Amino acid sequence: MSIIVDAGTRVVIQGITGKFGSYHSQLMRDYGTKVVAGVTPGKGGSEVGGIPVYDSIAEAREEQGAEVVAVLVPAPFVKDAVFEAVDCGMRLIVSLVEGVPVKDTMLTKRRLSESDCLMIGPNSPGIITPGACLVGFMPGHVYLPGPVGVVSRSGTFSYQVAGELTRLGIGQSTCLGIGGDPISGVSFEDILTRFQADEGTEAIVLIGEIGRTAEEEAAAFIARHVSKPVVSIILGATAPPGKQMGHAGAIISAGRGTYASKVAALEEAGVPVARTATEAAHMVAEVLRRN
Amino acid sequence: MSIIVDAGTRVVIQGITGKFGSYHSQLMRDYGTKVVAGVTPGKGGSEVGGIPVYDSIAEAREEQGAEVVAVLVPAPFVKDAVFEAVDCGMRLIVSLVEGVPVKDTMLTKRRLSESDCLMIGPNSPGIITPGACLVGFMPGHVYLPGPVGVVSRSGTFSYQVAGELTRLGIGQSTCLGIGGDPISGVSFEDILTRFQADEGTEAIVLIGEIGRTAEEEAAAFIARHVSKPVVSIILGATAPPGKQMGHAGAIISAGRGTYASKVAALEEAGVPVARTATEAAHMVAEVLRRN
Amino acid sequence: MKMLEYQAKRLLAEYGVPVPKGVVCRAEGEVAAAWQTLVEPGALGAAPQNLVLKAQVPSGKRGKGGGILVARSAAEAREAVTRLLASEVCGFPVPEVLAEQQLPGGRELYLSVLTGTAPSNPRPVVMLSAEGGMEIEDLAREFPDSINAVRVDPAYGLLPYQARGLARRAGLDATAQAQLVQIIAAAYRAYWESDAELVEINPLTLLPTGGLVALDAKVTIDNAARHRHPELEGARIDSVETRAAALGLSYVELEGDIGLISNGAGLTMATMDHLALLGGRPANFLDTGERVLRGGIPDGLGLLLANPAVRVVLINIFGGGVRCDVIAERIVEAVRALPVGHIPIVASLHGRNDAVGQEMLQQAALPRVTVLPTIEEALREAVRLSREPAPEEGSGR
Amino acid sequence: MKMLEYQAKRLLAEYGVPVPKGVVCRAEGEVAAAWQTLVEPGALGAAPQNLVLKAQVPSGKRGKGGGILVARSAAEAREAVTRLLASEVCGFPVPEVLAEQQLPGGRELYLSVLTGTAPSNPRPVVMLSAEGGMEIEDLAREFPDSINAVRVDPAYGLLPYQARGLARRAGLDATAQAQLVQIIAAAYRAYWESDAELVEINPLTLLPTGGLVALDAKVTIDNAARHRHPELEGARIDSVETRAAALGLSYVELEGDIGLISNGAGLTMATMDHLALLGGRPANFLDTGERVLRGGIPDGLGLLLANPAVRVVLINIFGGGVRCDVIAERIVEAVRALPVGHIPIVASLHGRNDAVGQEMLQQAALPRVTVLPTIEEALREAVRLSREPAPEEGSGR
Repeated sequence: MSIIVDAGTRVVIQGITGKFGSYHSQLMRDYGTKVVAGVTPGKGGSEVGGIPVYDSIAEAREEQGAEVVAVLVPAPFVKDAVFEAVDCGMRLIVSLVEGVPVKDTMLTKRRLSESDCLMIGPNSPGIITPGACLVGFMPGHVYLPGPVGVVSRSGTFSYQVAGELTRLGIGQSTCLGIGGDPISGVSFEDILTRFQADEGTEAIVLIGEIGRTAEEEAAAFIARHVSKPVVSIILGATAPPGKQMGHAGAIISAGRGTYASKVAALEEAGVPVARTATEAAHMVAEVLRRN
Repeated sequence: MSIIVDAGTRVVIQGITGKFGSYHSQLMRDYGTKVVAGVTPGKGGSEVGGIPVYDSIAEAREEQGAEVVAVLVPAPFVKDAVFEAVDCGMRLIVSLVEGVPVKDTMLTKRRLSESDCLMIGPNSPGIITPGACLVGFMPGHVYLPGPVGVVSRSGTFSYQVAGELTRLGIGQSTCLGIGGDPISGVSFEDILTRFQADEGTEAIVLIGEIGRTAEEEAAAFIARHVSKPVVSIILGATAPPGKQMGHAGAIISAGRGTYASKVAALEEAGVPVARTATEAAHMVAEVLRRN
Repeated sequence: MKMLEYQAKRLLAEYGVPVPKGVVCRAEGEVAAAWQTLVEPGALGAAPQNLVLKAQVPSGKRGKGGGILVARSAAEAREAVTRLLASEVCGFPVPEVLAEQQLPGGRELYLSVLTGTAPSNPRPVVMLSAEGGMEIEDLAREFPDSINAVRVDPAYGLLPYQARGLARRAGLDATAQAQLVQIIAAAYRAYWESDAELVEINPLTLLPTGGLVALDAKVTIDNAARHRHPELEGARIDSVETRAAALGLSYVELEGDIGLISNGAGLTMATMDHLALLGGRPANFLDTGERVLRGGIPDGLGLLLANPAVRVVLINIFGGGVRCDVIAERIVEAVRALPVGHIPIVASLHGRNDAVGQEMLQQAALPRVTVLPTIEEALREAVRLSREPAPEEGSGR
Repeated sequence: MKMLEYQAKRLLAEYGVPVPKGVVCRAEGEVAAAWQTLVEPGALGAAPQNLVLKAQVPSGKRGKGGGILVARSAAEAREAVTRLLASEVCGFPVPEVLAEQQLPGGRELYLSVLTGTAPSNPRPVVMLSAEGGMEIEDLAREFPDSINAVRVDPAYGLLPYQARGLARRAGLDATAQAQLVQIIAAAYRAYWESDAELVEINPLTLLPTGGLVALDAKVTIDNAARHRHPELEGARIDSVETRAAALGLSYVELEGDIGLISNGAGLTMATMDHLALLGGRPANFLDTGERVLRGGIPDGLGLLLANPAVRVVLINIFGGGVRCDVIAERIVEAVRALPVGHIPIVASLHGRNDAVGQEMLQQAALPRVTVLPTIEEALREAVRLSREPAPEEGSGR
């Protein structure tokens, strides 16, 4: 069991003929993902490694039944790609590129709120249901099918956490990064709701970061709506206040979104907070043993 | 019985301290309308003829329970007034001013589609439920309570039609003008639906104009959804094609929205088309006799 | 407000739409300089250079109306401009002539952005046809499949994927297609930022050298938005219609002999229609709109009496917000201020305070004004007067 | 990208926000002209004229840091500028000094527009406080009731009624209130059209003569949107951070001695946190982001080795899309290209193809590089090395 993507998910790669796009579509295919189409305006009719390329997402949807778009176009073009995907009725957008202007994401999110489409990202590492479907950058061999859902603001660190879980023999139902930008599509709450409802998920790992208040809000949500055990880790315990850590990522200022406030909120919601990936994995093992 | 406004309707006048606004708020009050407040930014705390004035619609709503806004500010400020009214949850906006930029109305309408608020206008003569409530410019003495609903794109000509009905002793349930601009808030269909559902309305007069296709669409709607008798009149039989008649009003071009196409559509829907106001009134009398 | 061709092209060029090089000539003496600027440097290589001279009038049919001439020499150009400036094209005088380099012909496309008024969801519409050079109505009839359109959500504007989707169907090579995407985006921006009702580029021509150029362009600006565009003030066209518009009145000149003043576009059309039913022929459509009290009556009378075709004036007012007694006052003042004349005036006043207003007009006992109690009687009287032989009074116009 | 004060004021002035008259001095010689332009004409009447000289550094605390001086004569001004240009304020060198007319004091307001990031409904937020002149954090603590905010729907922009609603609560007279409405609208437009993350005017001062003036201003532009704003290119601040940003890297200098290169902001923070748990002190935060393959390793090493505080470099990469064997190659190339030096490097490579990558690094047998199988071991080794006494090798820095 899993959330959002599974072995039947049909994916179109927006930007497939770029170096980045063709490389990653190959990796996803190697993992077993049904990459059924690619899109590059002006390259319709060609193919990349046997995958048919179209001029528009609408055509990829029409002709190949694609329902999920992985966005791998350069950052300045992401807004257009996402609007196209929403307008033509795609179910899910996985927006993988970093460096998307925040204003573009704000408008994108406004548009998404008028539709039923879900967006993961931007600046997301993607989503993986181990053994079934990878839409993103995750190193597949690090993952193992199993009962733990992982949701993260960080990309690479979430791979490390998954790797630690796998090292302990603990598999994952679905792992995804909601994206490291100031504004993201799906929220922690959206994903927690789905993990809570998913029969295949027995425990949840939530990886947060300093800055903003997404973790505080997630903690309040967990207290009210999540009965499954949750383990968390917050990155940036030692980051100095007022400094921006990473492209458009974490920034703390003035008591909002500090490490301490996040840890306090989570602990109050009954969520233990680990300090390292290894510690988090061991906490999950413990939690699963108890259940 | 009536639609949209009745004796209990509580109205706030946006732009009440202007010459236009104060004059019309007095006329509406004289007719019996519950004008409970006025709004003019910067004039909050004053009053106009005993009507309290506020700085914002939100305050007028809060303090006087206003639910309907009559917009009487100069045309360049109408967009702002309408957004304010929608944002603070008013039920109905009657936008009376002519000369509102079409782009403003387009954006306004986009905003309205995201809310439950109804807008009549812009460039509407208003709405009147004879003997109960007038929000607009109609000359009240011309109207008589009774069983005929009147919906019109024209302003002054609709007064004439009401006058002809009244001369024959036929009263009106509610009369309103949807506005003469290229883009209007409520459509003929919105109003026809309400007249069809209103127990007090036994027959409907639809006053159309050349240009655009609102009448053709109304005809198709009547054929399917309106069982009450409808009488119509289309203005502009003799207007030369390609010329713009009135501020932002009727323009015919290229077979779209011609007099002939509208008359044909209405007659096909079983709606007789009168040629003059007097003829329309007599047709209504006939229709009511038959029922 | 309809812009003239050169005004429309100037606007589009500011947004990045390629247009032919051109110079506006307002007098014969300016032609030589235009010829030098546009032709002598041989800007288009060794090909023989012609100049196209286009009368700047707001009509789409000026080609057939003799308003477009081609000159192969400076002398021919001077002669053509002189001829055009002295002529009338499609009923308009020609104060300005646009001199443009004649470009080699090529495939012609059609592109426009206009305000879609579908009641349920009014939005800007971008239309592109792989065929061009004819009116959109003819295109729609002859090549309906060639026309593609996208609707734009005004909250977000035209998106690049929409422009690409249109451009893709024009059957151009990759370079021209990419240029077309830019032109579509530029036309949309020009439309949106100028509060236009219509931006039309027709033909949008593919030159043999590969580039796309707007050979002709029409732009109509929403009159109601003019206050936001002081930069477009220079773009007004002087005509009776615009002079009326400047007075806040809607005026359209027609073929008949009954001068008509009414308040509200619908009532004015209704009055025209009714006059026609009674055998009358309106000379114009004059809607005072809400200026019925603010100069509408005297300004309207002034416009009508300046039209030699008018044989009778009909004032048909239905007072809603405005009171008929106040209107009656305005009519009395306006008529008293007129020069003594022989054009009779029929007045019909209804609505708020109509009994008072009618009474006041009667009392004023103006010799040229007839007041009648019902609209139908007033219309019949106006038609009757329009058929009377012209009186032979001493005072001329 | 944080703009300097004068850059921010120039931007805001373009949108119609009133700012004090000022001149930027980059050398002592420019002060005399500034004095003449700003003071000698007695622009503010007969009052004695002072000049305020402000060090242009990207810190909100430069007032306390000695970065703001007042001069009562041309000589004082020259002296002050000379002093500032030679000093360091809040840790920054001072390449530029803004000379401004000193305006008479008055009530101080606070105004800002920033990107609200509430997950469910992220929107621009306009904040106004009737108190100003202190940091917003202090305002929020001391005068929480003085702060009002409105959220703007990005589909429609800030509406005048929203600006009026804010301005009304500032307790100004009608004229100043009307001016405040204009300033709020201008600040919003500047924010939106420049892709800003923050526009802050603090204090927004009410002069005794009645007008509002932006005495100080901060503008931060979204780095990701810089490609849309060539007009802002001149506004970059030169610092290690911006040099790193120009290389596509995120770099923040810290106080410790372990130079850290990692890929991804989260992983980099996690590594910092873990180092701290083990008793280590990172000298910096260096996130290669997706440039881990495109120059991230050599550029990052270059930046770190230029920092004299760094005693050991830790490279902690977790390969997702990128393959560890390719990263290993890059590390080998980069290290071989370095000048011979005594700074040890500890590498931890995990993720895609990690076994191959680790093996390759081992095989390369680089004398200064240690490769360890787990992240924890690598971190421990880096901490250990950071505590060793500095070696006495011949090659200095």
